[in-house]
Amino acid sequence: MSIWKYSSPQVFYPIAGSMVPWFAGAAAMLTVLGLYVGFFVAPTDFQQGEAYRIIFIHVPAAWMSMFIYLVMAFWAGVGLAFNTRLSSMMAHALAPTGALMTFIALWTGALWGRPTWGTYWVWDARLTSELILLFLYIGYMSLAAAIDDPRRADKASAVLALVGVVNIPIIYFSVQWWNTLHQGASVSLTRAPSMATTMLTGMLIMVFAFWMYSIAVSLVRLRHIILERERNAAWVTEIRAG
Amino acid sequence: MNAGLAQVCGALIARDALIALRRRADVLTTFFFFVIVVSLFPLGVGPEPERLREIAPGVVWVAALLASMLALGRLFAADFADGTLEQMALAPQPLSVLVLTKVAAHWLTTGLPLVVISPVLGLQFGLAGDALLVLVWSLLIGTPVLSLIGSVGAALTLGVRGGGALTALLVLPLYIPGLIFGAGAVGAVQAGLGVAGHLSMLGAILLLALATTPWATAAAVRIALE
Amino acid sequence: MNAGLAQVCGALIARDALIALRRRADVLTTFFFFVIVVSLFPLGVGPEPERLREIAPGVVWVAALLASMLALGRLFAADFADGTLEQMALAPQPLSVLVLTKVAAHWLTTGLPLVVISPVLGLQFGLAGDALLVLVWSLLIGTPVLSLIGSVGAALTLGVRGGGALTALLVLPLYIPGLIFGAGAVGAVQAGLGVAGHLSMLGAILLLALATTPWATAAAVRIALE
Amino acid sequence: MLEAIALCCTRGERSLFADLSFGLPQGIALRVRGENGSGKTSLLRILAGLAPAAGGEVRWKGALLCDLGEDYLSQIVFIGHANALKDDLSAVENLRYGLALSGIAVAEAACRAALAEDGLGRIADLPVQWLSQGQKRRTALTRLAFCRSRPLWILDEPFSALDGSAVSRLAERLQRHLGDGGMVVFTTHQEVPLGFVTQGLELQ
Amino acid sequence: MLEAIALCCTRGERSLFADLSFGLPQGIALRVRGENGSGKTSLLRILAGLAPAAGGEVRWKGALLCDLGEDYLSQIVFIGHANALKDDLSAVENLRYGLALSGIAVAEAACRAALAEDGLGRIADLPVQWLSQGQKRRTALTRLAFCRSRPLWILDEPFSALDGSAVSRLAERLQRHLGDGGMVVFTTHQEVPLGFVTQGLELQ
Ligand code: HEM
Ligand SMILES: Nc1ncnc2c1ncn2[C@@H]1O[C@H](COP(=O)(O)OP(=O)(O)OP(=O)(O)O)[C@@H](O)[C@H]1O
Ligand SMILES: Nc1ncnc2c1ncn2[C@@H]1O[C@H](COP(=O)(O)OP(=O)(O)OP(=O)(O)O)[C@@H](O)[C@H]1O
Ligand SMILES: [Mg+2]
Ligand SMILES: [Mg+2]
Repeated sequence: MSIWKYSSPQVFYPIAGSMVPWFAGAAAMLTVLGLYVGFFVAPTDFQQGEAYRIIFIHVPAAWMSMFIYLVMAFWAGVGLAFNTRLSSMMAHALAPTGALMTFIALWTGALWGRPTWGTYWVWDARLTSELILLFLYIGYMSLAAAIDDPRRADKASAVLALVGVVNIPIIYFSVQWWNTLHQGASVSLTRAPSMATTMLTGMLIMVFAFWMYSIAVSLVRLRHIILERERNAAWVTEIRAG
Repeated sequence: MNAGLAQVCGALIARDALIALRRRADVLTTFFFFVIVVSLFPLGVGPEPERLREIAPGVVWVAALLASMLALGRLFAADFADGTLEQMALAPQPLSVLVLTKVAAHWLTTGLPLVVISPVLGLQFGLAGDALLVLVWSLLIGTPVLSLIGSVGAALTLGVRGGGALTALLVLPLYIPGLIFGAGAVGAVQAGLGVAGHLSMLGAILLLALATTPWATAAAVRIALE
Repeated sequence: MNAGLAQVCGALIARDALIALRRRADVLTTFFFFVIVVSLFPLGVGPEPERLREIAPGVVWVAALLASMLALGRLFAADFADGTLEQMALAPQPLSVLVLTKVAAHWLTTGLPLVVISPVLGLQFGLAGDALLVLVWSLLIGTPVLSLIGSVGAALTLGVRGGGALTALLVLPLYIPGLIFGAGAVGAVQAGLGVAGHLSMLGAILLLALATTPWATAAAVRIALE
Repeated sequence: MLEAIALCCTRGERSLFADLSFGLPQGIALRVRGENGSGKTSLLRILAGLAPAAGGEVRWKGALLCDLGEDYLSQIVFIGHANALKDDLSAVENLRYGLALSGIAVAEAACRAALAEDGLGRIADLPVQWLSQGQKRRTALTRLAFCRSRPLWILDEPFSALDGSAVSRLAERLQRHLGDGGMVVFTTHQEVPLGFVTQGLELQ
Repeated sequence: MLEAIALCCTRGERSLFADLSFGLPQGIALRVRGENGSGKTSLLRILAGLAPAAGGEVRWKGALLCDLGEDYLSQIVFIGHANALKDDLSAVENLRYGLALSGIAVAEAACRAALAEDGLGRIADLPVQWLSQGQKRRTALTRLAFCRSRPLWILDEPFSALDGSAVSRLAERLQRHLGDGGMVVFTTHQEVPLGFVTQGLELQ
């Protein structure tokens, strides 16, 4: 009971509300700090000059894109197993942020590719699998959107999310697999070692910044979903009233 | 109280647009299907930019072909199953016009989006500026042809289980001229040749399709209803 | 008088086979669709033999992918519409097994024919003997994977309008690993490399799919029936 | 007004009915009776011009259907076994666009009112796919409220899935239509209390 | 045998019925009444275990449905609005495979005999898509002839589209089943002459 009580939208709604400012604040501060380290402290890269600084956006976004999917699938699965409405709503709240992160990773990556590879897009395994991830997020959201009955939408999209989890390891290891197919060298990996500690710290700070941001935004979205779903519940109408 | 032809067609478009809106997912999926299919090829064919650039026009066009073919399933099938088509045939307006209207609405929701996104996909395959432009033009003239021809196939296979695949079988061959001239145009500009010839051929095909297919489709619909 | 699981599954396969027989058109169309799509590419891409040989594995595999995806429409949709699926869910046998049986029947009528014809198409693209052999093997292991993964998508989109395209959107991304290893195997043998790695990866994927998808599909079916 | 002369209908090798003749004057309802599979639906579809007869002819005001074409279609309403409703649209939208399709322009408010009158007020805005069997049927039948200007109504099993009150409401509507000099051709297996006399046509 | 305890059913925001309780002893037929959209079909689907109830529980011989799972399914027959017939198969084939699917193996001859008994002899080999509305429904109902060993029959609008003789034949079949100690839960809007007393359940 003690834990389960938080699985009630009514209980969680105000809690989420009170948490949002903290995460938002943390996100803001970390972003400022991270960008400062990234753009003023971290030295210019001897190979790439300034272009490499995209890494401070790119890598955090890329990591979050994968991490968020796992979390989303987890909550969706919980919702499917225990029929807890809140966890399904949580999954739905996470999806758009995950898609956004994926998109940012793709976008910044593409921008980065221009100076380093001389082209916006290469059918490198990592790029491709990241693209698949984007498609999965889109599929998840489209399926949820295509079904009118919320309860059915929750369950159906949950099944999809769980099946899609298979793709995450694929993203991570696709590099090796691809190399066994074609010799398209994945820049991401080769560059990783040659990374100055300041870069690394700046990058990690940005990772936490993105993390906080994702949580904050998801919570806000979650509150909207709760209001939308529970709109005839007594407590919601009270909130609306006062 | 009795409405004129224009009004009826207006209502028909409005209705289909509304359904498309309700089923946003629907419209988007044709769109994403197109994107995904195009993206599949580099995976199968391998990432060499040079080779990709060469096959780009063919791939994009074939993908457009398949996407608009998949979308045909939504052109009449549902209306047939739930009896709406029956009511259309009973409407005191020429069926061919009503059919044409439906096809137009269908193109707006399925064909047009493909045209809009095509440049991005072209970029992925490393097409140059002028090639991109021609690609867009060829699709802009070509996709309506696909919808028109497709409508005949869709109507012919009404009430036949597995219609989807059968439609494919019927219409794909008819799509081929469009494919040849469409992809040909892009290929030509890549090879530094003129494209006017190809595009005007496409235009001619479009006019021909506009003039003939509505009647054929209407006839096919009536047959399906007998 | 009460029949065991084996008997029920037998009846299910017999029934689907009989329907496929009545609807020969259906089976043939998936098949011809495959053939046509593959044959479209030389038209779009141009006739250079060298280039064709290079893109052959990718094209054949993508076509197989699209063909078996198109066929998904026939996997559950009809049974759902006419209430048969309801009866399946009410059958006193584990639904996941029944589902698996249906997928098997589906593969026999849609996947297998593709495997059988693939060498001919490979020849069209000028593939060498060993490459042809690998192509057949890769498809033989790969197409069941496509059917299994597809079944999840098909079940998830039951009763959802625009099912066809939505299914595509859901399953195509999941098909990609299969595509990579399948086409990769053929590419590898063309490049004179070993193929054991690719094929065993495909096999692993098949086992994974066999172990997991039936449950997912069964769950999706139950959800659709609620 | 409506005349059938020596109609024949064959399905496959089987002949359902042969040289069937009848006339339907204004203000009269024709109830087509017959056991399952006797050919009622087939007959109604022929009368609506949806399917051709194997033999014989159908005349409207003395002219052949095939000659009249759209002029005839603007005189009739046909509601078959299928409801012709779009699952994704609400009852109101379905009614509105359904009517527009058959050339009758109606304001949304009017549709809403008509639905409310038929006791469908509270579900008027739900997607039809959520409605119950009977609610769907009733939504399909509501269009009749706007078709009083069309003399000939052809209804196949209109009462199926309707609850008691809906049945009597429909019966009244038919009666009113007949009173206005309209004509109704319908089939039903249920013994429904009709407030009007019907001319029977037995198929076997 | 069958017990419903404080069942609730909500669709969207709407609650169809709440805290509905009843018990069904052997040999009794339960007729679920209610106007269109009152929740009859929803209730029947819950009883068949196809849809979960929003609240409350269903017990069979004292055990919960969810615990019984397939043991329960092998005790019931459910025939809904949909006929579960394959258009491309003949009536015989449909009957045979339909039964096999629900775990009842029957010889073709037996199926043919059963169809003939229900007056469908001459159309037994036509593809179902050619059959008339009522013939389809009757084909679907014929499976009951082989389900006498299953105590609980759940039938949604079984009489719809049936002609007079078919209705009485079905009524007799139900009566016989009840006589054998079976149970029937059904809905119908028609006033059909049933040869047995039914326990009524009114939904509003
Ligand atoms: C659209 C293009 C790109 C995409 C989709 C993409 C995707 C990803 C993903 C998913 C990751 C995180 C996975 C991991 O850390 O193993 C990642 C990390 C990384 N990417 Fe990219 N990338 C792209 C382009 C680039 C480019 C052009 C560069 C540099 C020239 C680059 C450099 C890196 C680096 C250094 C990492 C961190 C690797 C590590 O330390 O783990 N990426 N990228
Ligand atoms: N191809 C065919 N070969 C033989 N008989 C056919 C064929 N197609 C249809 N039929 C028969 O034609 C009849 C169709 O009749 P119809 O649907 O008009 O019946 P109905 O009077 O409407 O019956 P119901 O009361 O059940 O609606 C059925 O008896 C059917 O068996
Ligand atoms: N998502 C939803 N939101 C609101 N109401 C809904 C929703 N889904 C279904 N309903 C309502 O639930 C009811 C479904 O009832 P059901 O189909 O069980 O009726 P029924 O008693 O079988 O009616 P009939 O006699 O017409 O068959 C309908 O009134 C329908 O309007
Ligand atoms: Mg009939
Ligand atoms: Mg009902």
